[in-house]
Amino acid sequence: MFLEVKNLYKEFGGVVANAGVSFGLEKGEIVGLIGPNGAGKTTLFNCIAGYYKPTSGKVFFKDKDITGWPAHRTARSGIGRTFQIIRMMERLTVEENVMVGAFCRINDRERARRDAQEILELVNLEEQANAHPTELPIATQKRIELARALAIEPELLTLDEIAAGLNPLETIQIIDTLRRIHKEKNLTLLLTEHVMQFIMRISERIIVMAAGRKIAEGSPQEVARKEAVIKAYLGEKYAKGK
Amino acid sequence: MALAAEITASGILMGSIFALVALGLTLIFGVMNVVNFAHGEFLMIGMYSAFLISTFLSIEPLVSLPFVAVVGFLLGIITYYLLIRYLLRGPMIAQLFGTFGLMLFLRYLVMFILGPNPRVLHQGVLIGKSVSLSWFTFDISKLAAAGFSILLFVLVSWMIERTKLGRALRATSIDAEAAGYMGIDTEKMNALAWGIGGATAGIAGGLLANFYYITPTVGMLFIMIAFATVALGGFGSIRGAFIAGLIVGLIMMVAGYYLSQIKLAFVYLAYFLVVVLRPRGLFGW
Amino acid sequence: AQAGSPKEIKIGVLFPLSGGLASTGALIRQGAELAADIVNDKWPNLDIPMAKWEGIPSLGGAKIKLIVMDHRSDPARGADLAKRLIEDEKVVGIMGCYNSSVTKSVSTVCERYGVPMINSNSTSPLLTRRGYNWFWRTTPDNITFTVDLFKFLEGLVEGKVRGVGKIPREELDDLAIAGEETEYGTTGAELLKEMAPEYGCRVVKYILYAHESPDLTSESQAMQAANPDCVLFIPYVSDVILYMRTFRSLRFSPHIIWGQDAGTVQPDFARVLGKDANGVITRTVFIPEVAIKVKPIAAQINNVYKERTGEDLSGTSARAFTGIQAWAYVLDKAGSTEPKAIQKACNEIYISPDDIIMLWGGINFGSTTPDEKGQNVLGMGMIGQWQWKDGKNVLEAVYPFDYATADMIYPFPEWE
Amino acid sequence: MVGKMKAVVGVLKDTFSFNDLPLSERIAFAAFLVFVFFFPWIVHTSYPRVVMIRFLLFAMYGLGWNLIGGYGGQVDLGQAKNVGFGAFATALMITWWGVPFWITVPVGITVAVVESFAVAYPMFRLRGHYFAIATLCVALVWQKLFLFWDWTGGARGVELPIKSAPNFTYMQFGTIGYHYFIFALFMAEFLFMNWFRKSKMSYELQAVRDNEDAAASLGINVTWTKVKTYLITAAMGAVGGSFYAVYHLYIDPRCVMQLDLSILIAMTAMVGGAGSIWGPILGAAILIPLDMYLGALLGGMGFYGIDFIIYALIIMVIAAREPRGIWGIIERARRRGYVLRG
Amino acid sequence: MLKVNKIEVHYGGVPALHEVSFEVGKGELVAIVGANGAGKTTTLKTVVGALSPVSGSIEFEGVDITEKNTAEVVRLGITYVPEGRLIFGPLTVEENLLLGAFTTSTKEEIEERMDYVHHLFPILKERYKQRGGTLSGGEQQMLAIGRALMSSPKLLMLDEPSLGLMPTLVTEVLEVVARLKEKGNTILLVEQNVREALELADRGYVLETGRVVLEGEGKDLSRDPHIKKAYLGL
Ligand SMILES: Nc1ncnc2c1ncn2[C@@H]1O[C@H](COP(=O)(O)OP(=O)(O)OP(=O)(O)O)[C@@H](O)[C@H]1O
Ligand SMILES: Nc1ncnc2c1ncn2[C@@H]1O[C@H](COP(=O)(O)OP(=O)(O)OP(=O)(O)O)[C@@H](O)[C@H]1O
Ligand SMILES: [Mg+2]
Ligand SMILES: [Mg+2]
Repeated sequence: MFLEVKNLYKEFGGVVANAGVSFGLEKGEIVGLIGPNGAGKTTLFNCIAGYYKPTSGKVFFKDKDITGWPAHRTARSGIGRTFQIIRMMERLTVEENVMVGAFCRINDRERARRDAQEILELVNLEEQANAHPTELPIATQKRIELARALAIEPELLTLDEIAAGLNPLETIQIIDTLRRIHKEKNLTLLLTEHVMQFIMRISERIIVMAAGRKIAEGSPQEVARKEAVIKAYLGEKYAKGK
Repeated sequence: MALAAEITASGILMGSIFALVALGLTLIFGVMNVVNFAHGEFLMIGMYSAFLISTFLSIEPLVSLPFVAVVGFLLGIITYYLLIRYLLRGPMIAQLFGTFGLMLFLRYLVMFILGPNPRVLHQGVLIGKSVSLSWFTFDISKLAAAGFSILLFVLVSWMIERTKLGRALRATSIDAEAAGYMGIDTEKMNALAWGIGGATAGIAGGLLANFYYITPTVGMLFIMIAFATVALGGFGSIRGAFIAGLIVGLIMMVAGYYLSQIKLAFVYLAYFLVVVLRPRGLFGW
Repeated sequence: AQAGSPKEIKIGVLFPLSGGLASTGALIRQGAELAADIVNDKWPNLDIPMAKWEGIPSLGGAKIKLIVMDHRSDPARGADLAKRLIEDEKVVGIMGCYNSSVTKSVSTVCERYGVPMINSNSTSPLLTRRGYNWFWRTTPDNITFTVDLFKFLEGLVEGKVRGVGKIPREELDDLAIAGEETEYGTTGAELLKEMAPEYGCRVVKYILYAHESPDLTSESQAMQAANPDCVLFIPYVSDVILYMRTFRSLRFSPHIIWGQDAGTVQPDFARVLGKDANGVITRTVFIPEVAIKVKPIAAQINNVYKERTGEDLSGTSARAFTGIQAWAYVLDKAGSTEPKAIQKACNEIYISPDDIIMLWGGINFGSTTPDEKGQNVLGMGMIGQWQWKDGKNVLEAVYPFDYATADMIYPFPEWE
Repeated sequence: MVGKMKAVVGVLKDTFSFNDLPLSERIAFAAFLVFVFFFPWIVHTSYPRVVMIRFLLFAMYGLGWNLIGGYGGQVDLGQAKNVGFGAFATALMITWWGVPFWITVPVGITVAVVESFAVAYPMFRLRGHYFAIATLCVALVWQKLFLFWDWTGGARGVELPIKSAPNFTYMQFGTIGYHYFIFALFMAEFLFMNWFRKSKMSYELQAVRDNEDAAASLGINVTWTKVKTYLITAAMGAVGGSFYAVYHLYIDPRCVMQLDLSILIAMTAMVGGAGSIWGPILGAAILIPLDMYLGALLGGMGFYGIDFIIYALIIMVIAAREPRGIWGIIERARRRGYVLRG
Repeated sequence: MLKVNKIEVHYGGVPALHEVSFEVGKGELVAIVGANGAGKTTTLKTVVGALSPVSGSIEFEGVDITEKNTAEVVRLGITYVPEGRLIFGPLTVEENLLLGAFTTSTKEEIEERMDYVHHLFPILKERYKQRGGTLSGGEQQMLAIGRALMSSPKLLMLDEPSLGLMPTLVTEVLEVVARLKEKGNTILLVEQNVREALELADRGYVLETGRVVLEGEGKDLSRDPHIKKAYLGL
């Protein structure tokens, strides 16, 4: 198994954000993670990437136990991520933001710059290379996050609401970009998103969480038909709309 | 045993006075999150105001307290509008050197106008009087200052934690933009915080004048202690500052008794150790 | 005088004129300026020789010009300013610096440049023990003052002090020492501690304290608990004021409270504490009451000073006065502004006791001990006591015994 | 082998090349270097030379502080303790054992680095104001200890033995000699900074400054990056301290470990503009002469504190008008449209 | 009610809005749509006084508010739900909500609205004493909306209220908006759910690179071929 989460618990004071989540990813998969607000998705991402120490449970990545590794270590071992609430290095330019990512692998400034430029092209940001991120619209900043995460050349990329705030056309564009990247870079993607046009289209498999637990798993079509999922998450209207 | 009681008593007494001295800073630095190196100078101006008002108008120093509070309030407001407002637009470090400049400015302005010589208040109902218990002699003026300290702390912490105004103040310091969207006039809130901070510093100065000497440089004796107190208590916590004040007072008394020369080092060390164990201070956010 | 002698002789004066010692600096400045004015102008009413000079006689009446600078108690700044004074202002010599630490760094510069420096106000014994060729000190150092203290205590035991009978030794032999932790305070306190046993005294409490301390309660309590007969301070002014107020609030009154000059001798100390200063004794080099009685010129100069500043001369300002006076005499003797000539003059100078305002035997930098260099051997200390009379404090002499101007208040009065 | 050579050449190139900077800056800096180099021959009076030495010393302090404070965004108010370590190491070793200056420097650096390492980990759990106050407290604890300890000279300080100048073992010279001495030290530190600002570490540090979570997601060990920087800053402070000792030949804990020194060092970098290589130089060029001349010209005039009042007013005006320092003005003029959000 | 007249807004000299004009009538629900970076947020921020226009004017109920600061504008009755939530992180959910009611006074009103918000977003009640900053992204968005509902604005401006909300809640929030409108509230809505927003709205404006390029009835716009192509990808 490429990534395996085993019976993961995470508590904050009284709040149990993850209550025994288990699932696995195969290499090269694109897996969507959905669930109501506060279901524990971001918390789960944070546990995988080492921002939180799980209360109990294990995380294996490429058969290594990475539970409790600090964030920079998981990043170096090949897990890239973006943040739901954007985190920019605002005093660096867009290009420099991405270069910092490239420095994770290489020590050569010029090569880092070249890599950064390539990646920016990949996500259609080459024109904004010398701007400062906070001058740019939020959706653009999300793409910078994506570029930055790509720069460390991860094998697993976890994307937290990368399409939030995009209109339907832009959503389609980002799906294309992600698919292209997925193919070119031979990535494994784990995404969470509330925009259904996005998640249903891009995911090969979907995991549904609610109240800190996994409640369903399967192909997008299967999941969308499940009573529990409709009730807890999608709503009648969405189900009917389909 | 009697010794322990004596040291504890004077530690608590001085501790509440340190807390009083730090109260204004708790508000400005702790709650509003602005560094103010000139806090000691606010205190000093409070002391001078009390001295000048009481001496030249021949009023009882306690009666002059409201006037001193007004002086401190105005000083705070003026400082805010002329300086701090602009500093807030920059990074945190700008506050540091801006208020450091203010500190020098106020200190030497007073020296320029009133001269460098120390002064002391001689007339007043509290001055020079003590109550003696078998094991300890209380200086009444210190006792009064400690009493005011508790009173003001209760008042200010109630204001910050329970009232709408306090909520607005905290909101302003956390995110001025968002506070604006709530309809809070952030400029006014900041100015008010500085005004109240200045007023409490003024009152502290007015009370200190009853038992302390007054020189233009007296502020520098207190500023570091005040910073350590606020930080030890934890940012945003008014109660924390009071308890921290007591702790600082006790440390100073015990260390001062046995190893005076490095008693301040113990205070700083205590801050360092506490914060290493609890990065947010004793009661901070 | 040679042809082409200068019209003006610049002397660099370095003192702390800001920060916590600003008020002390102010006193020094006033004393020094008065001396320079007396040398430069005609003062028919003063019976001191230099009042008739109108400039330095052997230099064709050249006037002394003081270039005063503020070293802010910072040794580095003192050294930098000394370079400015020496090289840019082309001063003939330097006078300064009060804080012993700054005196050290400035004298190092002077030594480097071969420029004479006369020190009037620093009392750390070490300063004249460095074998420097360009450093002289007019004021007695702490050793003299400390010996004075112990002689005074012995005098009390022997019944030599005016107005006090024989005091049993047991009433005086437990000492508490509180020194301010700077160069001045530390060395002063150590000296006291070292010399106490020689005079049969015990140190029951030894404290070094920080003058930046916002509170001195526990230090006072610690002293009180040790139950000493004498409390001996080596303080600056603000901290000793705080001590006295704390003593009062603790109702702590030892038999003797003595201060090693700097803090206790200043007019501010007496003015600020008012009645509370009553009975504090201080070592000093100048007491106006004595001056009036035994030294007419001192009284005259004290009057001029008082006219100018509204206060009597104090140990602090009188020493600065004498420092500049020594400079004037040295220059006159040298007859030249060449450093070598001044060096020679310094080493050979003798100023008669009649010419100075101090009770000293005069000024001669012969050094009292072999490892010393440039120390005035004729200096002498005094001990005065603040006495509250008619609504103000008067510094009365109690030592040397022959010069006593009033009955000593003994013991230190109980607090009301 | 070839790879190694290439890396070395790369480092050297980065150290000495200023090609990435605009021509105007390069010209201005060259002019500055020429000016400083010939300064003792242009100006023959002593005080300006002394001020120049102090300026170079503070520019150097500022460059060092700029690492942690500017590039790292950690407001360190305890640099004086490192200056003190350097100064005391040099002063004590020279007075006790007559050890040559150049051997005392690495010792001073080692002391500063080891101490900084010991306090760094707990300290970097703190952020913002907390960190600032903690650094300040640690530095004050050291000052108190040095005042307390007898074996370091306590409050009495340490006087270094005077040697006949010029003396290259104990580095004692006339004013001109010291000028070139500090100029060389300054240049060494400046070139190091020139290399540093282009290095991987500089980018990582700035990433950490701007957003620690994001930095960690890019494989940067946040704490270690800060600690490393803190250590380099400490080392640079210690070098300045060593110079101070042989320059003034007298030190005590009040002059080399004072709170005011820490703040002045931070201010030097900030007034000029933190996080830019020119910032500390600009800041020192403004603050030091201002302070030294106001003090010398007005300090003794008898108006108490007038020099401080003017100095303080100027600082306040700079802080209020340009909270990002002088360099902020220049940068903003250059990059119109970049809106700073505070 | 709100009249925006040819406002031009710059960021440090770079123009973001060019002569943008629009109107919101009393009781109307007006939607503004546009691509990323079109200037929607900029427009709302300018109205609320957080940015000031270089030229042009803004009028609210006949009062010129162009030069007024945010607090004044909010006091006049305009409430803004900012993009990016801007929750007071260290404050509790309760305190955040109470701050929303800063401009209103009576206890009863506050309690009543608090109940309404709790009814709308039950999770906020559960998390009453939790610090705002530790809420999940969607919970924060609920808090931001709830906070705005604590005031009684004459004009409510919502900047992408559905951002990060789960589908059931997106529907619900849009329903709430519709209900508010029915109750007579005036609303200015910025949404990326272009179709739903326009269908709900009385009128809509389309912003592109800082210019109003289209305006009209909401339903008409949602069927406009340009919209379909440029925003819905159909
Ligand atoms: N530091 C914390 N302290 C207390 N509770 C927390 C903390 N962090 C998260 N929680 C709670 O844990 C729960 C899960 O949060 P999480 O952010 O993982 O949700 P999510 O699934 O990502 O939701 P969303 O879709 O809204 O982003 C939430 O109810 C949140 O309030
Ligand atoms: N702080 C800023 N500094 C400089 N330019 C800015 C700033 N904020 C926004 N801009 C620019 O102004 C333009 C309009 O941005 P705005 O945020 O108003 O767009 P928007 O329509 O709300 O987009 P989004 O869908 O991302 O919310 C964008 O091109 C953006 O780059
Ligand atoms: Mg989430
Ligand atoms: Mg927007």
